[in-house]
This record gives sequence, C-alpha cells and structure tokens, in this order.
Amino acid sequence: MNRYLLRRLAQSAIAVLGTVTLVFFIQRLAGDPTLLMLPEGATREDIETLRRQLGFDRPVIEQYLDYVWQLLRLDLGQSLVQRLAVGDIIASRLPYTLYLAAAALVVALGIGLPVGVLMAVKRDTRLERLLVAFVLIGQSMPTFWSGILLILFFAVTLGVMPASGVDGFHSVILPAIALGALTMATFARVTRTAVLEELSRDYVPAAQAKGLRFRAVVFSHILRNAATPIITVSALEIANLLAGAIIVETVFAWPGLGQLAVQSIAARDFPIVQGIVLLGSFVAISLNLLADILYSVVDPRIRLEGRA
Amino acid sequence: MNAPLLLVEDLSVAIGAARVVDGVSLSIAPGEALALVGESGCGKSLTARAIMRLLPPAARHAGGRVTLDGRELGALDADAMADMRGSALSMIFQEPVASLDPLMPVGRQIVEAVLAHRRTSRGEAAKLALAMLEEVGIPDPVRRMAQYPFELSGGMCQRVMIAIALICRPRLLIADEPTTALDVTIQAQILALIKRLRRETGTAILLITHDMGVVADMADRIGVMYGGRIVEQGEVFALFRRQCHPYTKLLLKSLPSLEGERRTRLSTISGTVPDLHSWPPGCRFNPRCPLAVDRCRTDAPPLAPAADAAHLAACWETARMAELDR
Amino acid sequence: MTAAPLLDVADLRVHYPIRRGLFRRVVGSVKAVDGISFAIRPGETFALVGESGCGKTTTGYAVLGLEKPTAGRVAFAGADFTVATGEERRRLQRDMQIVFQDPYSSLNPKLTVGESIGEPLLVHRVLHGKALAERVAELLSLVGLRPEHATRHPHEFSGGQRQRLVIARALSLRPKLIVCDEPVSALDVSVRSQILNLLMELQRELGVAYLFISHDLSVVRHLSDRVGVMYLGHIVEEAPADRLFAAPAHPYTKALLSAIPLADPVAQRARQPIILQGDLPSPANPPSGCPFRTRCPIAEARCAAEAPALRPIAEGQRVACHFAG
Amino acid sequence: MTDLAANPPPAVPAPAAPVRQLGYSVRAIWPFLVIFGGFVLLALFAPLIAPNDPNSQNLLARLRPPGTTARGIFYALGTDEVGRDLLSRLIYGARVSLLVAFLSVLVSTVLGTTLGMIAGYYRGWVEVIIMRLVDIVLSIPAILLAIITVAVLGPGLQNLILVLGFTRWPRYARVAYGQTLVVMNLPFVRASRFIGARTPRLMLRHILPNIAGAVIVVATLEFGLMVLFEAGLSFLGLGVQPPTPSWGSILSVGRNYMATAWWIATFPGICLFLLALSINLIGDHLRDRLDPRSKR
Repeated sequence: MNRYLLRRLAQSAIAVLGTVTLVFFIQRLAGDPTLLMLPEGATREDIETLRRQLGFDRPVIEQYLDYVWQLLRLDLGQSLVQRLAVGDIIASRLPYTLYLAAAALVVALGIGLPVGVLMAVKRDTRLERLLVAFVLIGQSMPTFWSGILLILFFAVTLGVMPASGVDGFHSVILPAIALGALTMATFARVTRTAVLEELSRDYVPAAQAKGLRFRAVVFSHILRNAATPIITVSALEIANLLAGAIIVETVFAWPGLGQLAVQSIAARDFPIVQGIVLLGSFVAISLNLLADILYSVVDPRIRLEGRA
Repeated sequence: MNAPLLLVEDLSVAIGAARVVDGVSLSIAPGEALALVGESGCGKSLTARAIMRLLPPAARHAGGRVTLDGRELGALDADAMADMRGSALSMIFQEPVASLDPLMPVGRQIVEAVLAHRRTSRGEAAKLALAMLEEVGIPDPVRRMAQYPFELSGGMCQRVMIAIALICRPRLLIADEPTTALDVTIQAQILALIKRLRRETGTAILLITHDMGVVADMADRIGVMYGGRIVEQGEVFALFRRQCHPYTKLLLKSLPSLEGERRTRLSTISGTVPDLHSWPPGCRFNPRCPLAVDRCRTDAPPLAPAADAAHLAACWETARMAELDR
Repeated sequence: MTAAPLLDVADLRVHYPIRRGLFRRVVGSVKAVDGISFAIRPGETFALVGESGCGKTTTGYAVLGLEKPTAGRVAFAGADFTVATGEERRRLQRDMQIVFQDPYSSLNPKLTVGESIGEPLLVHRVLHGKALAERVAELLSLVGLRPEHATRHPHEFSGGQRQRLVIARALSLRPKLIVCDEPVSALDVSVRSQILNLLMELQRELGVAYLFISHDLSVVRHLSDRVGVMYLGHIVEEAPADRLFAAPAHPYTKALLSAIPLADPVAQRARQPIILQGDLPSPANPPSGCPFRTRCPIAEARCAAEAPALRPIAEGQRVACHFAG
Repeated sequence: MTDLAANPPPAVPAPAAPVRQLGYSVRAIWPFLVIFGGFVLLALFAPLIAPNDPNSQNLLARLRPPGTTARGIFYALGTDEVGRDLLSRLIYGARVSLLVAFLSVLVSTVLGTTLGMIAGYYRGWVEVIIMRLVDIVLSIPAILLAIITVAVLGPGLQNLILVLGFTRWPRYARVAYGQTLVVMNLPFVRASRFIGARTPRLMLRHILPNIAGAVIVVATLEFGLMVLFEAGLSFLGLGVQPPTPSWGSILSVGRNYMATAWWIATFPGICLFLLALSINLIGDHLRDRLDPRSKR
C-alpha cells in the first residue's frame, strides 16, 4: 500500500461525505422536504405533524448531523408509500439493474475496445471511415429511441425477442444493446484517441527499429500504454451506465432500480429516490477509486513513487 | 573503393505536396562513418527514417532506392523488412528516455530485441542482454535490468538504446542526433562509447546531427543538407579545410568558437530557413546566398565534383567561393 | 571598471521542499541554488554556464523575483530587492527584464506583436495612444524589424524574428539589466549568430547589462565579460571570460571545456578529452563536501569532508577547489 | 558546441506547430452545418414556419397518418393521440430542445470557466476547494443529480435549464483549470506578470483567449449531450411539462401507439438523432482544429 493509494482513499472518503452533503442540501432547496413527501392537497396540520415526526423543525445543522449519522449506520430510512425499509426495497431491485448493466458493459467493451483500436491502427482507410460512422450513430442515438426501434423491429416485426420484462436470457439482449450503445461509442472514441496518442510516441519507431513487427508493437507496447486513459474513462462510463439504466428500464419495463426511481418520483416517495441517488454516487466513487488502483498497478511511475 | 554497404539512390520523401527530402543519394562503405549534417527541417532525420522504412504517418516515400548489402530494402515485404531492422541495420534516436517503453523494465526491452531475431530461450537472451549492458558501460547491470526508464538518467537510457541497437551485431547503425538531448559531459561519454564500439565491432555508422563539432569528432565523410537536398559532400578533413558550397562555408563561419577573437561581430547568414512548404525554385539556398545569380533562381544545381572527384557540391558558383572571405 | 555594481547577489539559496505522504510533510529539500554570490556592473555581460539542473535558470529567476529565495540577498541598483514590496518592487522591476529560451511561447499568440511589445509601457502607464504606437515602431526598427510588423500576429514570424520581438519587448522600458535565459538555444544555427550580434549591438548602444544564462560555452565565450561556472547549485569557478577559457582552474571547468567537440577535425582528433564518469548527482541528495567530488578525477579524502570555499587565485578569478592555483 | 535541443522547449498548447498537420482528410462537414442551421432556423422562426397551432386539438382527427387532410387542415406528418399537428409540434419542439441546450450550456460554460480559471490562477486553498467540489459533483452521475434536483424543484423549462446548467459546470471547470495551469506557465504570461500586469489584464487578455478553444470544444460536445438530456428527462416526465411540445415527451407518448401510429414516435426520434449527430460531428471537427491536445 503506498502513499498514492492512501491519498486517493482519503479523497474518496471526502467525496462520499461531499455527495451526502450535497444531496442533503439539494433536498432543502425547495424549503423543507415534508412538502415533497406528502400528496398534493395535504392540510396544514398534516404538514406540521410530519415535520415534527421527521424532526424538520430542528436547526438545520442538527438535522444534517443526524442525517449523516443515520447514513453511517447504513440506514436509508423508510419508504413513504410501501412502509418498508428503503434499503430492502433497493436490495430487491438491485440485482436486475446489475444484470442489465453487466450485459450492457459486455456489449460496450466487447465492441468499443476493438473498434477503437482498429480505428486508430487503420487510420485514413475506408475501414476507419466506416467505423467512425458506426460510432457516431451509436453516440447520437437517444437511448429511449433506439430502445423503441429495437422493440419495434426485433419484438414486434420479427417476433424473435421479448419486448419487455424479464424472462430468461433473451430478454436482456435488447435492453443491453440500447443501454450499451452510447458507452460503446465512448469507449471506441477514448480507445482511438489513446492508441493514436501512443502511436505518435517515440518508443513506437524505436521498438520497430529493433525488429519487432508492427502487430507485436501494438500488442506488447501500445495497448498497455493506452490502457491508463481507458481505465479512467471506464470508471465514469460504468457509473453512467447505471444512470442510463433509468431510461432503458422504463422503455423495456425492466424491474430494476431505474424503474423504481421513476415510479418513486411519480409517487413522491422521496426516501427511495434519495437512496438510489446516494447508492449511484457511492458506486461511482468506488469505481473511480478502483480505476486509480488499477492505474497504479499498470503504471510503475505511480507504483514506485519515491523509489527512483 | 570496395562495394558499398549502404547505397541510397535518388531518395525522396514527401509531406503532402512538399518534397521534404528531394533526390538524396549517398553511400556508406563497410565500417565507415558518414555524417549527415544540417539544421532542423533540412530532411536529415527523414532521410534516416526513410532508410529504415519507418517514416512518420504524415510523410511518405516518394521515389528512390535503398540497397543494403546488395538487397533492395524497398522490395522487401513488411515482415522481411522487420527482420532486417535490428539485425542488419538498427537505429538510435534523439530522445533516449522517450524511445523506451515507459511501462516495461529496460532488461525486457533488450531481451525483446534478441528474441525478435534469435531462436533462443528467455534466459539465454537475458544473459546476452546483461553482457551487452556491461559492454555499454552501465554499472550494476543486474539491478538496472529490472528498472524502468523513468528510473534511469538520459545518458543511461541512451546506453540502453545503444545496447538494444547493437545486440544483434548489425552492420549499419543509424544514429539520429544521439547526443542532442544530453548534457555536454554526458555527450562526451556517449560519443566515446560509440567510437569504442565502432572500433570493436566494425559497424558502419550513419550519424545524423546538426553539430559541426560532433561531425568533426566522429565522421569519415560528411553530407551537408539544406532544404531536403545534399548540397555538399566530401571527406571530413577536406571539407573542413575548404568548403565548396556557400551554405557550408557561411554556416561554419557563423559559429562562435573556443578560439579566436571575442565580442566581435559574428558573420551571419541573412534571412531564415523557409517553411518546408515554401521552398524557392532553383537552388533552395538562393534567397539567402550572397553569390546567387539569375540561374540559381531557376535551375537547381546538381551535386557534382567540385574540389576533386570525391568532394561534391551542388552550386553553380563554386568558382566564386573566395568572394565569401572578403 | 570599478563602478558600483548594478546587481549584487550574496549567498543566494533557493531550496524546494520535498513533500511526501498524506499530509504533505516536508521530508527534505532540493537545493537548486545553494549559496552563490556574484555581482554585475552596469553595461556588463555576466554569464552563468553549466549543465541542466545546475541551478543557473533558477538563479536567473530568483534575481528577477520570479522565484522566491530561501536565503540570501539580491541588491539591485543599491536597493535590497528581496525585501522590496509594492510600489518599490514595481519600480525596481521596471529596470530589469527577461528574455526566455523559447521564442514560440514567449509571445501571446492571440495578441498582435505591437500589443505584446507595448504591454510593458501600457502596464506601467508610461505611454499610450499615438506615443505608444510610435515607441513600438521605434523598438521594432531597433531590433531590425519593420514598423508595419506591429499589426501582425506571432505565428507570421520565424523563430529568429520572434526572438527579436521578445528582445524588443524587453527593451521597451529601457531596462538596466536583462536576464537572457538560453536566448539562442531554441534557434536554428544559421540564425543564431544574427541574434547574438543584435544582443551585442544593443549593449553597445544602450549600455544595458546582461545576465546571460547558457549551457553553450562557445556562445558564452564570445559575448560575455565574466563567466560563472555552476555545478549542482554552486558557482565552482568565476573569472573574466578570456582568462576562464585560456586557463581554467577548476577540474569541472576543464572537463566541460574539453568535452565540447571543436568544429575542426584536425584539432579535435588531436585532443585528449577528459571524460567524466557517471551522472550528475541529484540536487535533492548532494554529496558531502565538494559537490563535484563524485565525478572529479583528482578528488581525495579531504574533498568529501570539507567543502572548498570560492577563493581568489588570480586577478578576478575565483575557484572553489582545494587543489587549484 | 551547438545543442539545439539540449533544453527542449516545453510542450506549448497554443502556438502553431512548425510542421502543419497533414495527411488529415477533411471530412465534409457542411451538410451537417446545414442540418444544424436548419434546426436553429426552425426554432427561431417557429411561429412563422409551423403550419398549425401546435396545441390546438382536433379530437375528430386523432392518430391520422402523415399526409392526411382532415376538416380542411393538411397534416403533413400526421396527428397525435389528441389530434394535434405533429409537424407543428416538432417545429416548436426544436425550440425547446435548442433553448434548453443553449441556455444550460451557457450557464455551465460561464460558471465552469470562471471557477476553473480562478482555481488555476490563484492556486492554494481556492484551488483545493473548487477542484474538490468539481470532483464531488462529477462523481455523482449527471442524470441522477438532475433527477433528484428536478424531483425537488419540480419539473418545468426554467428548472430544467438551471438544473442542467448547475450540474454540468464541473466539466468546463476541469478543462479551464487544466488549460489555465498550462498557460500560466508559458513564458508570455510569466513575462507579463513580471512586468507587473494585474489580474484582470492577465485573465482577460492572456489566459481567457488562450483557453477559449478548449472550452468551446467541450461546450459543443456538451451541447449535443444536453439535447439528449432534455429529451431524456422530458421522456421520463421530468422535463418540460405538457402541453408544451418537447421531442422527448412526444416520443414518450408515441411509444404507446407504436403498433398503430408509428409516426408519432418515429419523427421526433429522427429529429433528435439528426440534431445530435450534426452537433457531434461539428464538435469533432472543431476539436480537431481547436483543441491543442488532439494534435498528433
């Protein structure tokens, strides 16, 4: 364990605390959250009662500390509608979202990385232009529209795939494609840039000058060097996949966290929305940390800080 | 003169529409050291890269032949050319630290060079690498083998590069500004090392440099480049004694020296090196040349024998060189 | 030549802290400049030479106040510059200027060259409007460019021309001292002598003094009056230029001079160069005693124990070596 | 004796490289400029161009396919579930899309660039606070942050713009900060500081013009993303509220009529795709020309 990672760990802890603080204060942007929690048309007394019940009549700083303390005990509160612990509700939906996100990640990485490498290596060829067009389409397709088109074509017209819901392995394919497309495009672009950057470095002709074939240079030198920016972007992109699931799950009636979030907003079930946002941010921060750990494994200049 | 080891005939390289190397011809005998000297943008590095068939993406081969030991390099397929590199001819570069893969221990990078050409075990290759590191004067080579480029100084990295280049005993070493990025005292070490290895192995050298001092120290023969062309070529002592092209003469005169008068006006070459896309017609030096006449502005002079058969210059007005001394 | 010095640097030190760990604790320091003293008289050229990392550029920046000295005194025109603040500092800075190594990034690409050259005059509210334009035109002609160039942008100029523009900007406030940080090392060989000539002419006409920082000994020899040779944050030898190159006294100076290949194959191949072993030590962890002892061909036990002081051995020549003189 | 590059010049962002980048095939960008320009014109002159009132319902002409005439009104792209003219709704929808994207990008550009420049200029604790805040906001996935804020503030055009504007600024701040650090270290800024130029002059004359290129590149790419974000949030019912036409909400409704009235979801999808595609292409093009880091 070196200093670099310790520092990053501390930074992540600060980021988590910052996120919690931000979410706490966003909730108070509109005055106090009781208004958000009650159905429209609630009476003054209802509001007052709930305020006292939930402790919103106390000083803000006291509320904030309480809030942090509650989260530290991993307590996300109670759902206002279902009267169940938010943690349990989220836990029951999380596996579906993880399943979908993992499938989308396979699509995104499986296509994005090789396409990106090809675009860089085959620069200025017809193949590159073709791939660029492919990536641009992936990048410009709104997720919900591509989802609808996929349903229309494969489920309604061809009838080879289920249109919605979870029913066996087949059902994850279409949502995974819809969700993975944008991430695939991002991976392809980042990989292309990273590989192009490495291709322009002095060690490339030098490695060729010692007799390595171009392919060998790509595989044994360039890809490893290009990995660092890709790892960094991966963390951000996986977090974005989770967020993108909100729309895709709605389109495909996928019973994950995204659908839960949309339903909860409609039902003004605020503790659940907040729980999902906090979970998403926590995952994102953890992924960033993981990326930095990987980064330091790949790059000796960080791993061996202080040895030189 | 016996058969040349390297023969370059009418080599041209283009970037876009600009011919940045324009009809360069030269030859190197076995064991000989030829220096290509010139300012940045004169095409000397691209000439070297074209010989290696390692041109940067923006540049492309635009004509001419390169023959090494009787084999035409341009006729080889990509894999056969890769096999030639590192074994028949190899190259070291200007930025030694950047020329090594930052994520790989230097020992493995030398081993890679061995394994590219010899069917041998990793262990055997590592032994060779170790011996080679010792040969290039790296103290404590066992420890150094496991270190990464960022842990070594520039001079050390250049020694590693030299080890990589020479480990398969090539007959030609192309050294592209090998000491430019290094400090003077380190430069002296590296130049001494290259001279020693050359004596021991008999490798021929194509030295690319802008430094007239390095040329005077290292080369048997010199080719002076300006604007993508060789403007003067000759044996080193003869060329320093007498220059047959105004560019060479003015360049040598403009250098401040470690002897002679101080705080005097240095002689200059007027104007600046033009952008490589706007070379003038005729002799490319004509806008800056005090001897230029009308013909220089329209017709490019060929590289022809000037002082004697072995001393060539590309100038119409070689006979008037003495005017530059006034 | 006994005029009061324009610049007097005494025991200047610039140390950078090395921080480690979570709380960025200071665990050591890089001694970039470690106790150097020199003086520059009005209208004189004093050169600092040495290899990369020897502290010559840091010294130049510290003299100008661009780098905060850890200790020592920089007196400029009789006033202690290191403690000057506010208006006094601004007033002193008007008389000093700098020319950087890289002419390509020394000019703001988004401004016309006229705006760049006129900026010092504008900032110090010396001139504006028509008078400013006239002064800019005058400065352009002074450095060998045409007044109508004022409306162009830097990318329309070559490296040598840009360095002329940078020099014009440095001259705009009529400074008494210009710090030239490797002013010709980024230029093509064939335009280098033009800039060196320009610097020498301007000195003759305007009486400006130069602190000339360079690693190029032949350039330094050609245009400086006195030279200080730096090694690892120390001045190891200081002498009038002709003296230093004719009779170097410090083993490092000797090695440095012999390491430069002469552009004359006959003379060069007759020489027996002194080749120093090893690399420069790190300024974060300098050797004890004499900084040069790890590479010195004549070092003895005493050199590790005792740091040699800079002591005079001849008229104007000072050397920091136990065995010199 | 003469070492050109013993001290190689630092990597410089702005000044032109001595060798022009060649071999780069300039992609035909103009068709996409035309598409983008077309959408901008539609948005600007929507009331003049739209053949019908986008909100007038015609319950007798519900779900008519493109090209029908009903009660003397020609519906070029058909009608929606309450008989509104789809073409007119799409034209007004361009207005919403571009307005939200433009204003939110404007808010985040100004905010992010200012903060990033300040962090890079003053360094010290100002830098620590601003850049830590950037890290925190960036670590919350943008859509989640937008969702929770909209959920609190309530949906609507104005809130949407504010939410997007205030959640996206860290991207600009990061770029502006990084570029400011680079520019601050360039000799021309050091020289200018040295002669005593003061903060406003340094910021406005020296730093801002030289970091603007990189910021504009981010803004263009963000613009495309904001178009998609607006549509996405409206699709979820968190964006613009009915009856104001937004491509996202039209699509959301059209989804339910996919089998019977394909046109309702298809046309807004095509519009979104074309707009996003043209912006992305223009952004790429700008990046190749402006962004110092994409030099190769």
